[in-house]
Amino acid sequence: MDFEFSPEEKKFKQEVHQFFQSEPELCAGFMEEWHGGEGFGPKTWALLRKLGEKHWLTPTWPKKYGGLDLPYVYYCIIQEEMSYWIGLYACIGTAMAGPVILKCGTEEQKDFYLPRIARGEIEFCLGYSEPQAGSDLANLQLRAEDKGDYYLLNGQKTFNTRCHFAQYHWLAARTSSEGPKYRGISLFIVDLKTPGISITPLMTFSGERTNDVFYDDVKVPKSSLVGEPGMGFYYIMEALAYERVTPVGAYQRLFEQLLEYIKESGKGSDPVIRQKIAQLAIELEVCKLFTLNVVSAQSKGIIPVYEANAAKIFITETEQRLANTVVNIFGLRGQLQRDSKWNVLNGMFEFIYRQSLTELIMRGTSEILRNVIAQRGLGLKRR
Amino acid sequence: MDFEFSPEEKKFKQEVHQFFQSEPELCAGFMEEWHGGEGFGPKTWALLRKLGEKHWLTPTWPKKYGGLDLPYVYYCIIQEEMSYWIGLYACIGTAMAGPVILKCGTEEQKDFYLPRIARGEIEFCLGYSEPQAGSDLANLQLRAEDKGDYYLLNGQKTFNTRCHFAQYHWLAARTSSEGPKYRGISLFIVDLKTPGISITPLMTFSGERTNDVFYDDVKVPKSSLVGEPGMGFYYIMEALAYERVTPVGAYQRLFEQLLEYIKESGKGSDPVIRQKIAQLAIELEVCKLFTLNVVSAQSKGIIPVYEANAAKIFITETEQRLANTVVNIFGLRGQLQRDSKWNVLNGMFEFIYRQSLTELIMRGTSEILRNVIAQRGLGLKRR
Amino acid sequence: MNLDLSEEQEMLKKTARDFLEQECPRSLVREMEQGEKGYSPELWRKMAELGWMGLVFPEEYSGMSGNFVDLIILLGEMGRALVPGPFIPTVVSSGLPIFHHGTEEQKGNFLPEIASGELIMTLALTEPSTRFDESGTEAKAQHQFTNYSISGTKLFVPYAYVADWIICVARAEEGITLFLVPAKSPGINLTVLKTIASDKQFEVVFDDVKVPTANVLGKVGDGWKIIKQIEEWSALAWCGYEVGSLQRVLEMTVSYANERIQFERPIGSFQVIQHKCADMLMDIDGARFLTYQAAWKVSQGLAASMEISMAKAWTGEASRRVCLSGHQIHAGIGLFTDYDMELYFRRAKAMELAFGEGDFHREIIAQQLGL
Amino acid sequence: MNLDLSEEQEMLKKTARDFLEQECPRSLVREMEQGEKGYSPELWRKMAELGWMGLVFPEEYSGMSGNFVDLIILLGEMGRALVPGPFIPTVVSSGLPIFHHGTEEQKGNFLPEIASGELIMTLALTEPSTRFDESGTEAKAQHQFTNYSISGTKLFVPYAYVADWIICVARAEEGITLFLVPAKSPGINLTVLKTIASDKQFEVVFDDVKVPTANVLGKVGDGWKIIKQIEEWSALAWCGYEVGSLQRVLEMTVSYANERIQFERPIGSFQVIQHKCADMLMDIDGARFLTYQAAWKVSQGLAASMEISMAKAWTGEASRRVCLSGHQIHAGIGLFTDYDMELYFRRAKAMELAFGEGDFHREIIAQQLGL
Repeated sequence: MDFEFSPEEKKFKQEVHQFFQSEPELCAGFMEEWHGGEGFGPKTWALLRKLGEKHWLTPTWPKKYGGLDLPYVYYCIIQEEMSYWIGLYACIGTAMAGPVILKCGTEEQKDFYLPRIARGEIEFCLGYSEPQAGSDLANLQLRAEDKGDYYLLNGQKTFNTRCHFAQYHWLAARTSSEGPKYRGISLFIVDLKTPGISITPLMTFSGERTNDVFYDDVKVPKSSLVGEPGMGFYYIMEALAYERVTPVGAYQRLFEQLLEYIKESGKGSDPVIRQKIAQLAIELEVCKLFTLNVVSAQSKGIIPVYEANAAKIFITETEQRLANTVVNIFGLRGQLQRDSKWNVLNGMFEFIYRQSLTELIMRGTSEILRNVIAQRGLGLKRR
Repeated sequence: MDFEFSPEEKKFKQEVHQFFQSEPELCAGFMEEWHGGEGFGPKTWALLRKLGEKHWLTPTWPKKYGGLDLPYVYYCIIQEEMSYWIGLYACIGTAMAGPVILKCGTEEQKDFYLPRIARGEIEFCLGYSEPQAGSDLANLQLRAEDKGDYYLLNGQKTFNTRCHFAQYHWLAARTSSEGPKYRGISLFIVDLKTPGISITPLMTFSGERTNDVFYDDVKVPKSSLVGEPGMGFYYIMEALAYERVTPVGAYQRLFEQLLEYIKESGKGSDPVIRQKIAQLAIELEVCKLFTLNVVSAQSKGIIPVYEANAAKIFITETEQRLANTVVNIFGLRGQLQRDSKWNVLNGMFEFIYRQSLTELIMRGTSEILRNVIAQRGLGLKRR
Repeated sequence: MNLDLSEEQEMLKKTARDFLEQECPRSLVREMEQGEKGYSPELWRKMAELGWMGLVFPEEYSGMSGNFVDLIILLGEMGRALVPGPFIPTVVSSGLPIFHHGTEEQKGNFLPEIASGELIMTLALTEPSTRFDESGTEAKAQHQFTNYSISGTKLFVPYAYVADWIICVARAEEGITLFLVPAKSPGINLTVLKTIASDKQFEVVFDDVKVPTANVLGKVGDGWKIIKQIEEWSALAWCGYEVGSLQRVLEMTVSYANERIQFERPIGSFQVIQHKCADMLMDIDGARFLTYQAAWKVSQGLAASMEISMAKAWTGEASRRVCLSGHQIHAGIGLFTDYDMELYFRRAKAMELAFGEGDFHREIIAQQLGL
Repeated sequence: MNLDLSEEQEMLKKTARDFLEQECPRSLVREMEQGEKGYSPELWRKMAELGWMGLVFPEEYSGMSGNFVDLIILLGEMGRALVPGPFIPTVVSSGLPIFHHGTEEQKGNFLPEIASGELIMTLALTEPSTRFDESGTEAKAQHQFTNYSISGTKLFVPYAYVADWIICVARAEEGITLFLVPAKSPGINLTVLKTIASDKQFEVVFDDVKVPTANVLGKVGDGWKIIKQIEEWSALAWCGYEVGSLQRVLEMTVSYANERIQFERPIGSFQVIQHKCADMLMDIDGARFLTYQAAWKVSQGLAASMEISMAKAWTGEASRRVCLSGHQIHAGIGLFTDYDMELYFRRAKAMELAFGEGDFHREIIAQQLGL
């Protein structure tokens, strides 16, 4: 048992920490673009490329594809630091698409996509959700017809968040309507500039842009298919398994800022507020430990299904409670937004109070994840 | 809209209040017997008879059966006062069996049972639950075979709380196994001294005695049947409808005692404790209002199904929170029981901390009741 | 004992609902968030024609002699429709104190104009400390011959931009005093604050603003009593508004849950969704009963400080739970700005903070309990 | 970074579980609740033979040189089986402070006897104020030649009736001091307290009880530092015990939910039951991780005050939530005294209160955070 990193890991963490510390402008620019709601902009791409230069976007990948062949824990260290410094901790390319390509892609796909992902040059956008396929993903209807030379794609995706700046769509489409629904799904990589694709913005109320994506007789080459046809649902699940860690660095940093404010404002002498801050500290510690537990398991090659779900639920629900508690501690000024006079801590907690609702729903609602914990983690019967 | 009682009602409430106030010994004796876990004893019977003399056990019944022909709200006033002074607010005879007899019983049954119920001479015991029929009451298996001259009863009841001191069993038994389960159930009044009935104590961990009741070839006369055969499930539901009010007098009295203790002990200056006490006050107020709402509806002859369930859930869950909060405010001494040196407020909150679990489960678990609120109160679909 | 509305109240409710369903679609609500004024003068005029602004004032002031319960019923419907605008600041935070504490002249000047919809008023109370108690008022009012000169910074002044008059709370030599200040007086400076609800609250800086002594509302130095009343009335008014909002959230959620199919069944048939909805219902019922009870007490002239604080603490916290459950059940679609759910979520937080959140009111309750 | 137990620790855990399943059935637990002693001398002896009482002491004192994590693992198994008896008072609240602060002679006298199971000890700290801080100690120790005379009333002294020695905390002229007092000394009077867990806690009245100066543990007047350590260690020990208990509650509940049929299906297939179980699991995982982290820090000699308070606050509150859900799912059957569920529910409350409930520990955390 060891709740700390090894000396080498600590040293590496320090190195990553210092890198971000030395790039205040890029970090600030990144945050501005990301929290501005439009997603990756020039500052973000610049920062990703710098990380790519150090091979820190894909530290566990083989060196030939731009990685460092490092153990899994190094990846988590980088994620925690990214979360701490810039809030974002993963790209779809590095965390979901890349690993599946690495495992199931053709040699051509590997050579074409992986090095560019590792260098921070390209990004993917998840193409899963549809109007009638949210939690019930297997119900997706976007059709991919095998036309011999190519696939013909028709249908609609929704809530596809990065499509307006990513180069590629990581698309789940129905190639067969025979048999169980989840067996007729295949996975494709689609260049988003392909004719017939149209992207319509959808704005969330935390100011984040996401998109409807329409496929209207879109032709994609056969080489777009990832892995075996009909195996898409399994690849999706597998990709999720790579992306099970929910780093808490961002919350720790927020908590540090909050603590400083509480001390400076004199509110720290209020016994009721002391109780609330202490309770938040406990909950954030539990978040951290849930994450460590997942990292610890993944480091050993174990896929911690229920543990990762528990971490996701607990962390996102804590985030909402945290934001609510803090907004109320701030009182009337708690309602003031980032760009308002008289806001507190730059309005970050007001922003998170809204934005946390997205977190609660993305990557599986708390309801669906609790079902999984009960049935797979505890063995409760389905009927 | 009027959140208070009318002047006449207030006067009546005052009268009932003074009655209990003038009987400290009987009240104390009652509490001792009831919280001692054995249920009705000599003091309880004596108090019930005194109430019976005033016709306050059955104020809404016709005068010919021992009532006062008063509006429903007077019954609720008495219940609140009983709850406030002695914790118990209803007998099975007065609140569930009696009203069904009044509505569906034969003239002989009415003449035989009702006046004795009204005088506080007899009590009934609910005979519903069985080992395999808890929430799923329609699944009950105790068989009543029509043998021409009599019914022959065989089977087991469990969790039948008042059987060791009540004179009669208000028994739900299966008279038919054809058709839907809930249609084969009939209701009987069984003299608990009938040969073949054996009663085995079960002790709950709040020290309350309840019972297993075994029927082994028990013969009961045909006249034991209440209403139509096969209609038992409906009568049970109807009887529940009479007994939908959950008075909160007992909690209000506890809260008054608590408040006094908090003031005297000096704990009232602790801002954290002030918050907790205030929150309990709010929740108890909501309890009171939920109950008023049910009374207000029933007074107009409306059966407030979802409202009564909401009241039951909220009140019993509040009771548990209340007890927990107070035990913790008391600190180490919170764990001390009624008969222990150094206990606080006679250990009542420790007792309620345990006893509230029974309340949460009796008369429908919170889970079942929430299903009903959702489906019948809000119209959510069953499938 | 009777928790029902009277026939007249049912009628008021129905009229209001029908009117607002027609006249205040959610598209208008969003439009008002974007605009400078934050309210629709046309809708305001129509509401005035229905007599809403004068609902609680006597007929002699062109009012309808309604009581606080009537007001809460109306506010519930306004909350249901999320009617934006300075109704509570004008009628509750300004009109009621003028009615109860104004001189005959003040009443005659202000109330009929409020009732006719011609006058918009607001309250400048909170300062940067955002304290709700007396010590929070640091703005100064200096007596100079027949005038007072007011200086200080006020925050969270609703709809100051469109207000004709501001009731400004300031500290005269004799103590806290309320002043009726023309909103366009020289020395007043406005900056809009960007709030979670985009509901047009302002920083209002008073820099040597002169008002005649006749513009004092109530007694000089004795203003805090009035402020406490205003705080209570306004808190309760917001409860009424929010109860209506939450009822609408529940209806939207139940209807979405019954329509949305996943895993080949309506998600409303999943037990967890059902129980969340049941809990929403209980939260809302609790809020409604507490709010009506407090309003009934106010309408009867009974002391209601504790009941109002109970209503405000509960409603504020229940509103967050209810909106959160509503969002969880709506999942993805609820996040979008073309769906109504998020409007209710954002406003719930603004309402919760207005005139004190839970801890503030629990402390009042503790005091009322004699702790 | 590795949250797993070592092979040796897994072995300790397995041995303890197998042993206790055999030797400490719940019938024994109930029997001990009824008896005067509150523990089974036979089971105590067998546990000692397995080396458990000496687990955390060095071999020179007949111990096994285990660390605090090992202790927590063992306590988890004891909590799972609800082992009654003075293990924590003897080993954690008494043995550990003797080991860390005793003289060589004291260590030589006490530790081997503790390790061999021959000696039962307990701690007399709390007084009627039930305060956990220094001001709570009002018992007096008067220096008289080579003796101290101790007088005062101590509450919640576990297993005082069967203890051979009591560590009594009293106020000497120089300040708080710890005294090793033979439990049968003249002037000591015991009254059993009836607790929710029936776990044999006592009022112990010291009336002019004489102990030689050599019986001071640590420095005269400097005892509060030791008490703080004892409080932390004991709080953490109870967390370890409770984590094991809660794990068992969850297992019992899941297995009951999968077996109990209502409405023609196992109740464990109802989504609400599933979600309750999922929440129980998260509560328990949180408690376990916090507890292990704190124990690991203690075992590494790192400062762990904040981590211990986090563990104690969370575990205490989680234990109530978990047991309550367990009871809700067991419904009727869980209420009976021949079913195990209620044992866990009652003990959870006793554990929660022992060495500070949530608010107390949150205040410590606030201090540790620099507030």
